[in-house]
Amino acid sequence: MEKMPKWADIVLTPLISLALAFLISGLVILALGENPWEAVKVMVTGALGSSYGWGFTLYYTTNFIFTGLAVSVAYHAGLFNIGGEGQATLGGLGVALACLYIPWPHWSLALIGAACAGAAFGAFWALIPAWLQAKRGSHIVITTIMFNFIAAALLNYILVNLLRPVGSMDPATPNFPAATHLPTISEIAASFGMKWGQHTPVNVTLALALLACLGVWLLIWRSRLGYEIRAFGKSEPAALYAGISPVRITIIAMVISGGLAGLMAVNNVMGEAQRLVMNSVEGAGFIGIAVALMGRNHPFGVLLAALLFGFLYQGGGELALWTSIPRELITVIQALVILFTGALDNLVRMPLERLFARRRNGS
Amino acid sequence: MSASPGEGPQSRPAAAGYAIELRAISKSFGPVQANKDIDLAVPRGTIHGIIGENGAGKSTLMSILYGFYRPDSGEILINGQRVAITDSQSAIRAGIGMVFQHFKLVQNFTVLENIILGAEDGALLRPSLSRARGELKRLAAEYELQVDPDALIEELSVGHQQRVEILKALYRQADILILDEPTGVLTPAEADHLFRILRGLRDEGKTIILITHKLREIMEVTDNVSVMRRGEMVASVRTAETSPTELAELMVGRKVLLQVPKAPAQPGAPVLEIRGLSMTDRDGVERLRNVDLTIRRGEIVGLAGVSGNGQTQLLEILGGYSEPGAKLSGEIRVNGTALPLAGPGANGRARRAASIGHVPEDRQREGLIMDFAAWEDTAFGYQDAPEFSRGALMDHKAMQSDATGKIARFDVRPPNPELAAKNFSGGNQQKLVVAREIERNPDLLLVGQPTRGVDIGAIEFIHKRIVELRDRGSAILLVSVELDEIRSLSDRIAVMFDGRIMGERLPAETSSADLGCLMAGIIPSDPIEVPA
Amino acid sequence: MDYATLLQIVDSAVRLMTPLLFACLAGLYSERAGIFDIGLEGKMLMAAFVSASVAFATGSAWLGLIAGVAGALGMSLIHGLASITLRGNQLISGVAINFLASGLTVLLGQKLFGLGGRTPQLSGNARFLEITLPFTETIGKIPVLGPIYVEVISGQTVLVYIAFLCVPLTWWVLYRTRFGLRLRAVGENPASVDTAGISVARIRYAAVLICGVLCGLAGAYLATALAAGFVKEMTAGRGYIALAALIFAKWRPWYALFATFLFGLMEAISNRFPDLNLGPVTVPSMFMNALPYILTIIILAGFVGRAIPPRAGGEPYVKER
Amino acid sequence: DPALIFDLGGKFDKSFNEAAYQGAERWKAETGGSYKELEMQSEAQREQALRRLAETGANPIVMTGFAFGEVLNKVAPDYPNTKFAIIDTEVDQPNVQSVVFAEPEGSYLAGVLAALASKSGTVGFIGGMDIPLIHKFECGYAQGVKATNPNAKVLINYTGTTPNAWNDPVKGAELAKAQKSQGADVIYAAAGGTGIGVLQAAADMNILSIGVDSNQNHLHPGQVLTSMVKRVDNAVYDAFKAGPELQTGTREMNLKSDGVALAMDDNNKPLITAEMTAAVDKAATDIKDGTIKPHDYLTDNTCPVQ
Ligand SMILES: Nc1ncnc2c1ncn2[C@@H]1O[C@H](COP(=O)(O)OP(=O)(O)OP(=O)(O)O)[C@@H](O)[C@H]1O
Ligand SMILES: Nc1ncnc2c1ncn2[C@@H]1O[C@H](COP(=O)(O)OP(=O)(O)OP(=O)(O)O)[C@@H](O)[C@H]1O
Ligand SMILES: [Mg+2]
Ligand SMILES: [Mg+2]
Repeated sequence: MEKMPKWADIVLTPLISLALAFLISGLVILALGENPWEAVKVMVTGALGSSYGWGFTLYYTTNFIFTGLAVSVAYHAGLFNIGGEGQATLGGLGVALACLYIPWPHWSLALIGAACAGAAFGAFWALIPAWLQAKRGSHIVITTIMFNFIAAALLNYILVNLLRPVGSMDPATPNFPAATHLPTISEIAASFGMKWGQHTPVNVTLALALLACLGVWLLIWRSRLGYEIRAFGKSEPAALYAGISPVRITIIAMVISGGLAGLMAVNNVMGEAQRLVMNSVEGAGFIGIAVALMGRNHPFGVLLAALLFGFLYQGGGELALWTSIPRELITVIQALVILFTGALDNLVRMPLERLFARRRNGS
Repeated sequence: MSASPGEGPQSRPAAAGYAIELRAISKSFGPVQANKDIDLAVPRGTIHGIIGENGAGKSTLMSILYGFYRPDSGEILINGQRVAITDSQSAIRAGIGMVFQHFKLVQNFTVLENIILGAEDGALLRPSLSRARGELKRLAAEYELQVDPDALIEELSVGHQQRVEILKALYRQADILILDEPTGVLTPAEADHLFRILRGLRDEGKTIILITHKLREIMEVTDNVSVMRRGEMVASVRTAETSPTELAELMVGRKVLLQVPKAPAQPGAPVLEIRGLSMTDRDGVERLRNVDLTIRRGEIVGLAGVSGNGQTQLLEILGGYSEPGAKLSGEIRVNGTALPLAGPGANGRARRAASIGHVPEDRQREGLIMDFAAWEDTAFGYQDAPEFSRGALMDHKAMQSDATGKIARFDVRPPNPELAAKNFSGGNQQKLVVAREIERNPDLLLVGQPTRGVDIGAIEFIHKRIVELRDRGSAILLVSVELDEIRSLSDRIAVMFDGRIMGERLPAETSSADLGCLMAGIIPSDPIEVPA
Repeated sequence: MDYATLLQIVDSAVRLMTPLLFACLAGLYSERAGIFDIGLEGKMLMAAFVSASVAFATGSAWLGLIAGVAGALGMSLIHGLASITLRGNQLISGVAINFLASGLTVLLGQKLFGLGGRTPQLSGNARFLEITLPFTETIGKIPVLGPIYVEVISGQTVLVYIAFLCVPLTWWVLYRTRFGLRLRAVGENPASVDTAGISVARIRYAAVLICGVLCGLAGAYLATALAAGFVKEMTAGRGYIALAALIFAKWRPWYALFATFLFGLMEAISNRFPDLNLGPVTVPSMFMNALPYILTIIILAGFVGRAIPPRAGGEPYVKER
Repeated sequence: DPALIFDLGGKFDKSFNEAAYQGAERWKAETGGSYKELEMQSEAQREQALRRLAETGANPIVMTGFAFGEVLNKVAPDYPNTKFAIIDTEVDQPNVQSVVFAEPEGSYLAGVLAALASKSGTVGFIGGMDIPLIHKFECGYAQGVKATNPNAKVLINYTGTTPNAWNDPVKGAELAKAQKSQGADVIYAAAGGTGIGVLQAAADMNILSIGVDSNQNHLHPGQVLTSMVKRVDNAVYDAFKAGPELQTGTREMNLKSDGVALAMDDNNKPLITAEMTAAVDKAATDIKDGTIKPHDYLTDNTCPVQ
């Protein structure tokens, strides 16, 4: 028997929490001397009010789905992967190399090739910490943090000294060949005779992200491997009893996690920038932690949380672009959303439970 | 509804010598009503037993008395005075001490540190520690409660950990001592020792409440006994005026068989053959020394011994895993095939493929994933069995219907396969594990402590199932620290001491004293002939 | 490398390790009490901002310090509320605090000073200045040891000395006082403390608040001693490094000293030898910059075994499910 | 109205974004006009911001930073009637003005001055992230130093490899101390917010520092030797002033066009001797008439000195 109905648990609680977060954000905006109502209007219309806004919202969402899934897969195995940032950076390198040095005949093949390369590079960057954890007992939280820094250094070196065209000021690769251009949603929509906001970065990678959600769901909740990952994540002695190898699961889970983080590069490097620049991940790896935790490590939850953060990113971007509110306000709103829906959700849940208990006893 | 021993509590004035009076205590956890209107009166200077099935609400009631939980309603009188027990501090002040079923010790603290925790004399530890050291010496001498004050808890045996818990209460000058299933983890000798201590304490005028599932213990040490069922207090009687059978019936609400009926064994071909098995753990301690053991089809071999003498290691090695860094030698054959001791081929999966079932000693740590739903746990270890698979995916429907069947056949309560394992009581968790392992009809079943902390009804049930499996032709290795269990269930008894098999006996031809000697490492008379 | 260079490197290491040490000890109190804290970074950042702002406004570094501590305490209270009272997820709360500090400092800074999140430069008494200890003249003449006194021990700001004193103090508090005993117990097995009649929440709050105070010192040290004012994101990942050092130190105070010193030392070395020339190849600056991280991994993999965190860490204490 | 887009470092980066902002403000103060400004917050926004501004009719649109190069190449042809100006890189489009600065020239002069001011014969350079742009500063500086004192030593440090490299005054200060302990007594910082820490530490240690991008002499009067000023403000100011008539093509901002310069004001006056003034002036004249050609690191990714 549950303390309150399921719908209240998974819908009502987050919604009230979200409302609280926005309420406080409004107070912050007010304190800055701006009009919160106007700000909300800018954010909502900017992010959701047009296909153009959606084009950006969904682009960011795509990034966050990948990094969020990455964190959640590792989390199910009891591993806290803070290294999404570095793994996505390396994924970018893989995607760039695949796009630059393989003459792809068609984008669809390029997509598959680049996805494999990105995933492989990201997986490799997670493999080392995983191996160190499994075999040497090095704490994965430290090693993944360290690998973020090392990835930044490595990419810096490679871009500046190896991949940058001579004479270019920009520490970035040359543009990828046209054949690797991924169709954006607006192009796809146009081919069906529909209109979707021009020049928005959302592209077919969104479909890949949704597939990844489905894949992770099948993996974690439907497959034998997922069963073993979850069992290991809950209890190592029990896993041993059941014949589940801790080394194997640690490495596999981290490789999948790193691969998912690496896949993000298909979206931002191949789909959007069409070249690899420094710091292309832009903190999405860290947002992935929040997305995964808020999404309760369930692919569907991750999808919703990624959408929420996509909205905040785009809506907040619009706010910073078109009003005098500094862009850091978005960071604050994100923080409040994470805080209220993630860490303080009992603030809402406990009174709600009491309310439902009273109603049940009353009736 | 309930009555104090002899007369009702109202008929005698409270001050006439009740150490504890509980009146109309109720407590629910969310939708679960753990205690309903409980009345209980315990005369000063007595040992009062409380029995009841798993989940009957015994622990909850005692936790309320100790201030760990707060009751929804009801009142508590200590020595006739109404006291408000709002937290454990107030209970301690009222002279109550409690030894929980799951010890509340800090594993990496020393004994002394655990003793003074919460009862320090001042802001600095040193004075408290030295006072406690002296006090401990005194208590140890007075009550035979020796324990090394500087040892870390994690290095102590469970029995010693329990002593620490008792010492904690005595150090706080408890007048009323509550013990929640104290003997579940003790060897018979340790349990006897504990009872001696309890009697000593009682004779000093202290009041003791003892929760246990073992009727023998109730009959042996208690003065009065109360029976709980499904959150209610169903009876309180003088121990001298009742019998185990009556108590068991009161508890379960039906007749129970205290002894499992079982036909004589008809052993067949050997299933398990262990030759010269030795193991040295990574700290260089020899855990198993040259163990030889054979178990045949249709026979139950009980492995008796004080815990910590290598039984755990033996079970783990047979189950396919052992602590990393251990050195192993010797030979294990199942149905004639040698099994690898270590390396990639030695894991639970391979052992299951070799038709070995395994009920581990610790159901919560090893046997179950506590957060998994029951239907996921009833496939645990068999996740790659063909009937649960559809390619790389698992067949949830098949798992669920399989679980529903097992739950029905093993009378798991509540019969809800969706419930997480942690939400079942200990006995029902154990039934889930036993069902999973027995129903696959393994050629060899390893069973570790099958009834630890399990109530009488469930014990009866689990024992029956084990005997049935034997009768279907399986070989069974039963490891237990309960001599009663070993004696009533085994067809042959092997005794383990310090990693060695000290000897084998037939249950009918041995005495508890004989076994006790072997368990202590002494070989009494010439060993009996083991049937070929 | 000559002796003087060595001392200069150690001197630099001492300065660089100080914020790490404060933050590491901060994390130690919190995590030893069972509250995981990846929000060290955010608390330090908030403290850095508040201390710089108040030091600028009042012209007093000490007032800045107090205010900085208060700022970090505010963040700690949020973390405590989330993870103790409301039994929320401690990791999420930590992440949120990092975001919150990162955004709020710039928003407030921009609102107050209009410098895009920077505070104005601090000067004079608004900063902690280096203290020259007595007798440097005489002691400095002693061979070998003298230069250590002059170069490394003397000439640090007062906060450095406080940081180093915090190590034995923490050890003493943890292992010699009633409070420390209870704090460690609460991180290992909160039920043991609860059944002893002591409030788990109260001890955990105390730990989290001490964590705030130490993070406050770390942040104030960054903004008012090492630098002269606040710059956005000026903690630059030091909170995460402190966390790594904490795990490295296996949650023990003396080890924390060595772990943070190691991090400081490696950074000082990479500062001092930006283009390490190894005969035929010159290591590029990028890799010298990453050296501390690479070495950390090598050391962890090679020499430090499994670090076992406090057993009750990360889980809220719930007795009635 | 004209518009200005700041790069990811933000408007107040103590570096060229801030200089651009000052130029725009100067234009606003002088003409009373108004302009739109945007701050980037992610890579994906670059194109969005450019297009949205172009669609609102802003003209010209000025953007700071080489990172806009690729995007502008894509966007400019779609808005042939809008003029764009990009700072720090060249974009070859008919409606784009590319403003490039001769950092090596200005840095060369800074090097000359540093070499003369240094008593120890050792000077330092502290860069932010190790990227080609900063190497242009470094190499020009080193050339100036060596040309003035061939025996001088130039210590070089870069702050880091993450975006934090631009925002870490603590590390900047520590690097300055490390360089001082190796003998440096003049340190040139080209490191954004990190440079603030360098200048501060230099002042604390009583050695000289050289600021960058905007005039930072006032930060520690009498202790900042000079600042290598990139007149990004002028570039923005001029572009705004030209309005839709903005001249396209490449605009060289060098010594000759006063696009780069050493800042000389009351704050550093006491530090500058007549000899220094003479040497700097001489070098400046030589550069202007081509007698000296400071090498541009970018042309071959190498630096002739060191
Ligand atoms: N902390 C808790 N939260 C929720 N429910 C609980 C909690 N503790 C006990 N219960 C429920 O209260 C009921 C009584 O449990 P309790 O542990 O008191 O039984 P018990 O008689 O001690 O059983 P056992 O013999 O297994 O120890 C059970 O149904 C149990 O599910
Ligand atoms: N959400 C829940 N709803 C109902 N009962 C619960 C819930 N969570 C836990 N329980 C009960 O709480 C009890 C926990 O108490 P405890 O740890 O004493 O277990 P136990 O039954 O005594 O097991 P064992 O005897 O094996 O130690 C369990 O019996 C379990 O049934
Ligand atoms: Mg119980
Ligand atoms: Mg029990």
